[in-house]
Amino acid sequence: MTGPELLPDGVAPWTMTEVAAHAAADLPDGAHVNIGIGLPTLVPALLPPGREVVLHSENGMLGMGPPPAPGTADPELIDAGKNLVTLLPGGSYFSHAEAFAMIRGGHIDVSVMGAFQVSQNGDLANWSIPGDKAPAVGGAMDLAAGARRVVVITRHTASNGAPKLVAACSLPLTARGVVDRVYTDLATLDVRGGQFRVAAAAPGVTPAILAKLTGGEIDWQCGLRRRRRGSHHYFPAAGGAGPRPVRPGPARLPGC
Amino acid sequence: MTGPELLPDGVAPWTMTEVAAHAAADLPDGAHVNIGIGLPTLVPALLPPGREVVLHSENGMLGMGPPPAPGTADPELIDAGKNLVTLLPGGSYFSHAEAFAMIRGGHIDVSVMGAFQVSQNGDLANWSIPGDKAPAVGGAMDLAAGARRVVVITRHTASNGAPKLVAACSLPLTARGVVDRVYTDLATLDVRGGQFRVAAAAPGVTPAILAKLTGGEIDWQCGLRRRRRGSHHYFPAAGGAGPRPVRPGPARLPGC
Amino acid sequence: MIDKRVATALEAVAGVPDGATVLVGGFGESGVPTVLLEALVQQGATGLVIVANNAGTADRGIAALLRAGRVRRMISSYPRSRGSLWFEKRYAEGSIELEVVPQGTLTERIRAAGAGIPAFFTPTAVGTEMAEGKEVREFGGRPYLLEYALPGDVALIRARRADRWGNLTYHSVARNYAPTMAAAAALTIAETAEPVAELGDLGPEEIITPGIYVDRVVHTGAALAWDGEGAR
Amino acid sequence: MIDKRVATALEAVAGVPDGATVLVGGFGESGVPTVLLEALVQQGATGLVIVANNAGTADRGIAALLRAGRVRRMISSYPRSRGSLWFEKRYAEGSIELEVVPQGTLTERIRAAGAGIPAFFTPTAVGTEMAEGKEVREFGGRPYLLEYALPGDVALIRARRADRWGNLTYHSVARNYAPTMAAAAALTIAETAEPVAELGDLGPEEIITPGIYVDRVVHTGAALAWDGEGAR
Repeated sequence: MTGPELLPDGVAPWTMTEVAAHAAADLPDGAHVNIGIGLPTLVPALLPPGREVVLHSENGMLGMGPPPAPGTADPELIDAGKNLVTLLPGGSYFSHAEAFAMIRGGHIDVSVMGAFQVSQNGDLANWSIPGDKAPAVGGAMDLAAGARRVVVITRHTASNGAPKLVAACSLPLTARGVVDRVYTDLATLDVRGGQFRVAAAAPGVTPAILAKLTGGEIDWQCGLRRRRRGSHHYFPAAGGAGPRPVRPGPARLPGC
Repeated sequence: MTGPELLPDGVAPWTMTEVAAHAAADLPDGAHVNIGIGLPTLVPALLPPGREVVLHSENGMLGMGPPPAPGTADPELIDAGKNLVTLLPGGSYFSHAEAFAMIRGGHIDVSVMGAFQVSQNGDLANWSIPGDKAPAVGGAMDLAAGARRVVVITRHTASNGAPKLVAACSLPLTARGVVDRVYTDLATLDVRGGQFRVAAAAPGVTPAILAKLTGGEIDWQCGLRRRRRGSHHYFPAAGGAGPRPVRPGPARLPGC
Repeated sequence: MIDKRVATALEAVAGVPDGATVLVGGFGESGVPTVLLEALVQQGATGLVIVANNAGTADRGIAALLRAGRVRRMISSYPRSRGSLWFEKRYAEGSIELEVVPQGTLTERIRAAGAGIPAFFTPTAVGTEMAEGKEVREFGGRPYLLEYALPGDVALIRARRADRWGNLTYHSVARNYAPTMAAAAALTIAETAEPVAELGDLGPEEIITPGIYVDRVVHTGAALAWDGEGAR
Repeated sequence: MIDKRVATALEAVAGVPDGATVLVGGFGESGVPTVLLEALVQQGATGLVIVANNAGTADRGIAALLRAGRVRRMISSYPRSRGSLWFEKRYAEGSIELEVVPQGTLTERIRAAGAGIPAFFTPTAVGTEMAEGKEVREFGGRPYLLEYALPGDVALIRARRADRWGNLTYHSVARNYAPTMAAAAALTIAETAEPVAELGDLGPEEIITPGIYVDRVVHTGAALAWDGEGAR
């Protein structure tokens, strides 16, 4: 969580569970969603009741379920983070190549990822930091480039207080111009038009406070206007029973 | 069959069933083989007893079996020529895309095809003739380009007496430099070094007769030498239980 | 709740616009979504680009669309086959355009569209008249052609079974183009021969097309019948 | 008669030459052909190029090869993972080369090798340091990278069941890289968790990897055991 020593009195940052719940609330019914390693793994358990979201895992599975009850684990049945999981009725297995064809082919509605840095033009840095023992990239670049919508869950600042939402990333990029929304402990921000547009803010967070803790340009008014229209829901109930439109464009907010 | 009016006394051309039997005898045990439309369809029934060859069909099947017994047909279960077939134990179904990945990826050991023309450098023309109502190509170009070995079954000359084995094809090509062996009613010929090399000839066929009925260059001596070493078998028993060699080259005859 | 089932074939093809590129499953008459194609004739969309291995037989399948004058262009591997009378008629009278594509290149172009690959190199058709105007590049000393992804606005396919998530299984070689086309279209519609299954009835190792690729399923009960002479 | 069964893992890996490129199935510890990898250590081949998602855990799997000093180069997506101690040691001491590849690009390069596609364009990694030195081309206004097929001399994979033709089925996500790698190597060797089936016991809709892609199968009985803390 963003260090409280940096926060003025009266600011009550959200817990990371609350942040993950914001992301969970925004996943539309019927969406096919990939959940990244780290904070995103909090999301599935926080889906609102009745929300049917199909979880995708890079190692070849759709319909991924929660961790197994004690004593029932299948040791081969793991998620992309190598944790034991289960499969829900309706789930299916397929090859790694097919799992990534789904990703690259734009079939994943939402990719929920962690981040080291997100820039105001949507660049994402989440795979490499100085001091890594050896490079390792995994599926992050494929997900960031391929998912129809990329959202990030992160603490608003790094543990040393440095902004993670920045004008330009200094760390190696995962992909350029892909992040649609960032959920932090201080705010929910849409990345549009070269700005972070505030869609929601934690109690007590003011424009001045957010500006101080953010490296990139913030648009507060636009977000407020949208927020008054209500809720975290960022696109009209797509997926589910309704047919996808013919040649859907990327799922994005209408302009502010 | 090559028109008897063109043949001198004493020449006894093979029947097309005998020709297909030559091709069948040359298919190695354990080979994965694609059988083309037309004359090649005679081949499977003529395999020597005990020869286990796995038949591939472009529409998504390995282990294709003979036509169904009357009253047992599955109307969806057809071969690439749209004829009713069966599936043998060990057979499998897969998508069209996978069937052609097998072909293009060099997994088909032998493709047995018909031909309008074959040139002395192995060019194949078998998909388009003047006067076609509309173009149609099917899988011929993929098979010709992708199979590890391409063999052709054809009458030695066209119905008007024109050579089908030619110096250069005049009809639209299916692929360049791909044909390894041609089985005709007059001879079995390897296509190597820019020549048709006679591996076997029908009773009474002399060099002079063959030269007259063939448009391309013929090497008779090389073939005879090989023939004395015996048989139609053109490569040592590959496939079957034995492991494939690491990085196999194309399966070809040793030089004459 | 996810529920991709619709009640009728006409509902299933609702919204297919004029001018759409429609990928149609099937090889010969095996796996052709004939009921969806009949519904599309009824629905009325015209100026269509049809991508399919063949061009229909007699008055059935794609031939019904050709007969009704709804096809502007065919992209096909083997349009001229036994009984493709309406294709031959429309082609002869010059009322449809035709792009003939080698079968493996056709399937791979569709596969590429579904897999996010905009273009790839293939050895097929190098040195033939089908290579005319195409980019050639050598890899390892061998020439290859550059080919492009072929996406659809709509895919019409036939499956054996489905569930409400849109998971599909197939029957023998009737599978052919369906799984590849399902992934390559913005709107994928499947008709099924057997009634829709309960979620979980199709096992995780048994599902061939995961529901992520499928938008609408309709149980039509249609499967090929064989009268001893020809299909149906 | 076709019979791809061999009696022991050591027979199964016979003939793998020094310097071979070996595709190794598995993701984490799921689906790793540990018995074949142990046999390969025994067999003695060295100077190997190993293509795999990870780089082995503790002393198991690929880590056993790394420990024995048999690996010249790793091509991997995520070599540095929990417990990949031998990889980290060999990499730190500079005794192995490393090529890191985004996971989807790795799988697609292997798929391309099996499918006869020498090269393809992908959106993954555009604009990142992994794109350095790579050809970029725009399609439809979006930039893509050219990536090349990645074939193996040998593939080592683990399956659930096999028959004498080499047909394979898998267990849940232990399938991962195996079907793709099976098609991409000149010599494909599968170990199976369950005894070899009679021909026909694996149904035609059930087979995931057709035997055309497989050269040798050996029943090792190996499957992952779970002790409540970590795999095996």
